[in-house]
Amino acid sequence: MTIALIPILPLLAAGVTALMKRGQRVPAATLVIAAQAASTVLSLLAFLQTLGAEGAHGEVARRYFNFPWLSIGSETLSLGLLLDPLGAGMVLMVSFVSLLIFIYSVGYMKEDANFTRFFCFLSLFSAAMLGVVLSNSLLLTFICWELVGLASYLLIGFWFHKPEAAAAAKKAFITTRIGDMGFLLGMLWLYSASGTLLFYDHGHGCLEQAALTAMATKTACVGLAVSNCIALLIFCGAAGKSGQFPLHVWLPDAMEGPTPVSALIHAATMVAAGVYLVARMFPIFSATGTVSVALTTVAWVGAFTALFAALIAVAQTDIKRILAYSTVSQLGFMMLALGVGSVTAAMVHLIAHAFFKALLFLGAGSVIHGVHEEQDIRNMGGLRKYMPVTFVTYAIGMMALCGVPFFFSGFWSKDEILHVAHQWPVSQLPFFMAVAAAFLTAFYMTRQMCYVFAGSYRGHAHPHESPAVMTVPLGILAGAAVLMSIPATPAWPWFHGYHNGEPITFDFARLFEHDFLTIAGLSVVIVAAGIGIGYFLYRQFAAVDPLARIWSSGFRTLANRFYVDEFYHATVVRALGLLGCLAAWIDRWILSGIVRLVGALSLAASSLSDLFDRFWINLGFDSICGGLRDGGQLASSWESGRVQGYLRFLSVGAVLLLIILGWLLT
Amino acid sequence: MTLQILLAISAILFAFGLAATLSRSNSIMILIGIELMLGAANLNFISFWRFSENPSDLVGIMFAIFSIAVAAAEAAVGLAIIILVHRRLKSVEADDANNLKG
Amino acid sequence: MICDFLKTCCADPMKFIGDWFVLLPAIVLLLAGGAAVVMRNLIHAALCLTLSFIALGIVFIALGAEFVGFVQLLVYVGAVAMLIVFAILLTRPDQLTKSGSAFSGLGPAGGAAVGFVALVALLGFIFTSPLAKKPLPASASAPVADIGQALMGDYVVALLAIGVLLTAALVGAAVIAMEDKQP
Amino acid sequence: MINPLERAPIELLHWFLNLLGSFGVPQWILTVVSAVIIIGTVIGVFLGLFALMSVMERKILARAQNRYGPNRVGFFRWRLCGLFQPVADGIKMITKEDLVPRTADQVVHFLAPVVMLIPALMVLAILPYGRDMVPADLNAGILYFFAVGAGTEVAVFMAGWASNNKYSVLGGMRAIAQMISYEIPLVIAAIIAAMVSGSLSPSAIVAAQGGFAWGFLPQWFVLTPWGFVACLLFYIAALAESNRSPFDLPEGESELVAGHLTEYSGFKYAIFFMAEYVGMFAVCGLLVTLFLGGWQAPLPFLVVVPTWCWFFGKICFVAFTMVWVRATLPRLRIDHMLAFAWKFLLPMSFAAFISAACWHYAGRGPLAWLLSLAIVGVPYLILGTAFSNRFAVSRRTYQFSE
Repeated sequence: MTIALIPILPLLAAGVTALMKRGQRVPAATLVIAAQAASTVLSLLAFLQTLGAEGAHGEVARRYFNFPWLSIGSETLSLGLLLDPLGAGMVLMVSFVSLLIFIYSVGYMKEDANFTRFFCFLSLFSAAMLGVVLSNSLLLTFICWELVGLASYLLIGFWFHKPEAAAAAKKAFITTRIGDMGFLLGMLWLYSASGTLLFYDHGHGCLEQAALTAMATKTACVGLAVSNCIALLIFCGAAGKSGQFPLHVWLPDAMEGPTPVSALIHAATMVAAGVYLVARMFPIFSATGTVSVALTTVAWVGAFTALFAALIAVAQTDIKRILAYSTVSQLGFMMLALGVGSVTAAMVHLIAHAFFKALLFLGAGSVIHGVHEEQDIRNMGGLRKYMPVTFVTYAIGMMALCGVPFFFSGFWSKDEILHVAHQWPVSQLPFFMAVAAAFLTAFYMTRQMCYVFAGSYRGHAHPHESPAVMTVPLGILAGAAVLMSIPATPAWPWFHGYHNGEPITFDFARLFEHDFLTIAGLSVVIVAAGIGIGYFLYRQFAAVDPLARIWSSGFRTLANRFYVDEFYHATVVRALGLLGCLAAWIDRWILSGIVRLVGALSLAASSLSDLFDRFWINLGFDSICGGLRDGGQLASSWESGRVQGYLRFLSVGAVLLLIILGWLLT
Repeated sequence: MTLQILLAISAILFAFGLAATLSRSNSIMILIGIELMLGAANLNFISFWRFSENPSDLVGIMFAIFSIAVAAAEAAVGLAIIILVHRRLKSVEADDANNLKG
Repeated sequence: MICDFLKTCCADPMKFIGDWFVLLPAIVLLLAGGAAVVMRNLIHAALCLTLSFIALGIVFIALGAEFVGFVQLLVYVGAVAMLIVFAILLTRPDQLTKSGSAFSGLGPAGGAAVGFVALVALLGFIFTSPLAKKPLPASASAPVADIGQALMGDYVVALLAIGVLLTAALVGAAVIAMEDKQP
Repeated sequence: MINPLERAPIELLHWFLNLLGSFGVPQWILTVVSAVIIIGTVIGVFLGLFALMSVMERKILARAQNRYGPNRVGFFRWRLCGLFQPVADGIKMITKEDLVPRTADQVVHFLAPVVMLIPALMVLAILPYGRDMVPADLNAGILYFFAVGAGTEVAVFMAGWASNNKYSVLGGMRAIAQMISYEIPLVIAAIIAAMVSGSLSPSAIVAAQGGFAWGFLPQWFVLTPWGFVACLLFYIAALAESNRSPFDLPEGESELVAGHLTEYSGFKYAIFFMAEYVGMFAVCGLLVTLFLGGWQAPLPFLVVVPTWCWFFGKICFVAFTMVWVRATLPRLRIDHMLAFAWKFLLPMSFAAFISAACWHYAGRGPLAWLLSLAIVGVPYLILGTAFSNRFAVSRRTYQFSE
C-alpha cells in the first residue's frame, strides 16, 4: 500500500532533520518540503483512485490493509491503514495545506535561530496528522493523536523562552489530555465491547454492522446503550482536540506559537482531528439512530460553542485571538452538523474552512510580519495601502468566512449546515443559535477588517509587504477558498455523492427549491446585516470600542471571555491546589510520622546490636585481627621490595637444588 | 681437548655472571651478569653439540640460536625498563626501586 | 705434564694450533668476563663484556658452529652491547667517569659466596662426571643450508614464536621507554 | 676466449707456493705463507684504492664546485695532476703530534682506532674479487660481513666516549643510533639477494647472477624491480653506515666540530680516516656482489676483460656515485634521518622482500616482473606521497641583488 508512505515520508524527514545541525537551514527546509510535496502528490493519487472507484450497490468504496502489531497472550492488537472518500478528501486537504504552510514558514521563520528544529517539528506534526487521517485502527488513531498532541505542545511552546508561550503549551497539552482521558476510556470500552479496534476488517471491524448491533442493543447504565456511552467518551477526546466548550480554553492561548503553527493547528489539522474523529466514528454515534443521545449531545455542544465563541470574538483586540475564537465557533458549526446527522455537511465545511482559515491565519501572519510583530489591531490600520496582496487575499478569506454569497465556499458550506440544522427533528434552538453565530461572524470579521486595513496607520513601525515566498501561498489558498465553492453548491452536490458513494448529478433546479431558498435568503440577509452594522460601527477608528460605549459591562464580559479561565482557575485549579495541600499535609504529618517511627525503632534496634557488637563480638575479632596483622607484618618484613634480595634468595635455592640434584645423580 | 675443559670454562663464566648479578648494586650490571650467564649457557649448548654422537642433528645449534634471540629480546625490554625506572626514580640502583615493599 | 704437553705440540702442530684456536679465545673470554664483573667504571665493564662476547663468538666459530658464532657477534656485539652502552649513557650522564659504589652492604659478599659455591659444585660435578671425559669427535660442522632447512622444517613453530616474541619485545621496549606525557 | 690475465694472480700464487714446496718447506708453513700473501695483497690493493680515492674525491668535489682541487704534489718537476697528494698527506699525518686529552680514558682512547681498523679490514675477506678469487669462501659469508662489521660501532662508541668531550660523546651516540637504524634496511636488502640466490655465500650469489637473458641482458638482480629497490635501499643504507654525506651528521662540523673524531689527531686520525674509506669500499664491494653481478661482465662480448677488472671497476663506479652524492645533497637533520630509516626504508625493504618472494614463486618471467613491480611500486607511491606531503617545503625565495 503506497498510502503508508504518505505519513512515513514526513516522519522520516522529521527524523533526519532532528539529526541535522542548527546551521543547516537550507537542507532541512528542502528535505521537509520535498517530503511533504511527495506525500501531497501521493495523496492526490490516492484521492484520484477513490474518485474512480465507486462502490457497488451504493456502498462506499473502502480499501484497507491490516497487520498485527502486538500479541499479548491470545489477543492480537492490529493496526491498519484505510482509504475511503472521507479520509481521501481529508488527507489531500491536510497534506496540501501543510505544504503551503511549510513553504510560507520558510519566509516567516527566516530570522529564527532554531529554524531547523521548527521544520523538524512541523514535519512530525504533519506526519502524525496524516497518520490520524489514514488510520484504520482506533489504536493507531490514538497513537497518532497523541503524537499530534506532542507536536502541538512542541510547536506552541516553540518560543519557550517566553513564559506565555511555555504556559500556553502546557495548557494546550493538559487541557487536551483531559479530553484524551475520555478517549482512552472509550477506546478501552470499545475494545472490550467489540473485541477489536480495527474500523473495518471484512465484517469484523468495530464500525461494521455486527459490532454496531451488538453495542447498540446492550445497555450500560441509566438506559444508555453501550454505543452511546462509548461515543460520548470518544467525543470528550474530540471536544478537547477541537476546542469545544468547555475545553476550548487552550485554543486562543495557543496563539503564542509562531503564526504558521497557528495556521497549521487551527485551520488545517489539529482542530480538524476532533471533527474528523467524530465523522469517522459516526457509525457508533448513530448506532441507535440518527437522534441518539450521543449525537444530540454533540449537536447541543456544537451549537452552544458556535454562539459562545462568536460572542467572545466580538470583543477581542488581538488579531490572532479573533481568528482563534472564530475557529472555535466554526468548529462548533461542524459539530452541530455532525450532531444533526450530516457528516457530509460537516466535512464540506471542514475542508472549506481549512482553506480559508489557513488563508486568514497566514494573512494575519503576513500582517504581523509586515508591522514588525505587532498583534493588537488597535495599533494597525490603513494597511491596505502598504500590503495590497495581503489585503486582497485576506478580504477573500474574510468574505469566505462570513459567507458572502455566491462565489465563496463559506456561503455554501454554512448554508448547508443551517439547512440540516433547520431540519433537525429534536429542536429548532440550535438552528437559531447558529444563525446568531453566523451574524456575529460577519460582524466581528468586518470589525477586524476595519481596524486592520481601513483608515490610516496608527502604529510606529514601517509596514511593508511580505516576500513572495509568503504571498504566493496566500494567493493559492485564496484561489482554493473560491474554487471550493463549486463542489459545495447544492446544485451539484459533489461531496455528498462522493462521500456516500452515490452517482453525482448536476441539477440546477435544486437551487430553487423552497427550503433552500428560504435558508439562503435568510443567510444573505444575516451576512448583509452583520457586515453592514459592523461597517457602520467601525468605519471610523475610536479609542473606545463603540460596543463598549453602548453596553460597557457586557462588552467587558465578552472581552474577558465570559470569565471562563477565571472560573476554571477559581474552581478546578483551586480545587486541585487544595487537594495538593491536603495530600502534602497527609504526607508530612501522617506518612512521614509513620516513617519516622519505623526509623526510630530500627535505630534503637541497631544501637542495641551495636552495643552487642562493640562489647562482645569486637573483642574477639580485634584480637584475631591483631594477631593477623602482627603475623602479616612479620611476613611482610621479608618483602623488602629489593629485587636483588629476592634474586639472592632465589639463587641460593637454585644452587642448593643444583647440589642436591647433582649429589643424587652421581 | 675434552668436554671437561669447555664445561669448566662455561661454569666459571656462569659463576662470574651469578656473582655479578647478586652483588653489583647497579641494575645495568645485573643485566650484564645475566648476559654472561646466558653466554655460559650457550657455550654449554655448543659444547655438547660439538661432542655429541650425531652432530648433524642440530639440536644444540638450534637451542643456542633461539637462546640468543630470546636474550636479545630480554636485553631490549630490560634496558627499556631500566631507562624508565631511571626517569621515574632518578636512580639505576636496584635497591632504590623498592616502592612495593611490605 | 708440561713435557707431555710440549711433546704433543711438537708431534702434531696442526692439532696444537686447532686446540689453541679454541682455548685462546676461551681464556680471553674468561678474563674479559671476570673484568666485566669487577670493573668499577660501568663503561669499562660494558666494553669488557663486549670483548667477552666477541671471544665467545670466536669460540663458537672455532668449535665448528660458525653460523651461531656469527649470529652471536651480530646480535651481541652489534645490538646488545650497543644497547647496554646506550642505556649507561642515558641513565648516568652526570657521573659518566665517577666510579659509583660498585659493591655495598653485606649482600655482595653473600652474592659472591653463592657464586663461589655454585662454581665449586659445578666444577666438582664436571670433573667427576664420566660423561665429560669423552674425547673430541673427529669433526662436526653445521652447514648454513642445513640450519636453514631445520629452522624452516622441524623448528618452524619455534621460529614463528621467536618472531612474535621479538616483535612484542620491540614494541614493548619502545612503549616502556617512551616519554611520559604526564609527569 | 678467457683472457690470460684472468687467472694471472692465482697462477702467480701457485707458482710461488710450488717453488717454496720444492725447497721442502712443511705444509703448514706453506698454508701460513699463502694466507699472509693473500691478506697482504688484498690489504695492499685496498690501501692503494684508499690513497687514490682520497685524492680523487677531492678532485671530483672540486670539479663539482668549479675548482681545481689538489694539483701540485709530484716528483720534482712533474706534478702528475697532484696524484701524489696522498703521499704528502700520509707523511704529514705520521709526523704530526699525537695529542691525547688529559681527562681522556687513555686505554680506550688508544684502542678505538685499532678496533675501528680491524673489522674494516676483516670484512674484505669474503668478497669475491674475481672468478675463483675469494680469500675466504665462507658459506655464511654475508652473515660474516655484518657480524664483523658490527665491531665498527663499538669502535665509534669507544672513540666518542673515551675522548671525554661533549661533542665526541654526542657524535658517537649519533653515529651509533644512525648505524643501528640503517643496519636493519641494509641487512634486509642483503637478505633479499641471499634469499633469491638460495645461499649466504657471496660467490654463490655472484654465480646466481651469471648468464644473459636473450643473449645480451645480464641477469643482475639490480635489473629486477625488487632488486632495483633493494639495491637503492642498500646504497642509501650503505651511505649512512659509512657516515657519508648526506648522512655525515655524526661528524657534522657545523654542529659537533668533528663528532667522535674531535680529539683525534695525527696517526690515529689517519687510521680512522683509512678505516672509514676501506669500510666504504667493502660495503661498495658487497653492493656490487649482491646486486651488480659481482665480477660478471655486463655484456657477452666483454667477457674477455678479466673478472677482477670488472669487480674493481664496479667498485670505483659506486664509489664515484657516492662522491657525486656528497657533492650534490645537503646534510639531513638528525630526526629526519632517523624517521627516514624507520618510516621509509624499513617499510620499503619489507615491500621489496615480499616482492622478491612473489617474483620467485611467480616463475621469474615477465609476468613475475610486472607483479613484483606492482608490489614495490604501490608502497613506494603511498609512502612517497605521505612523506612529500609531510615534509612539503614551500618554494624558497632567494634575496640577492641582481
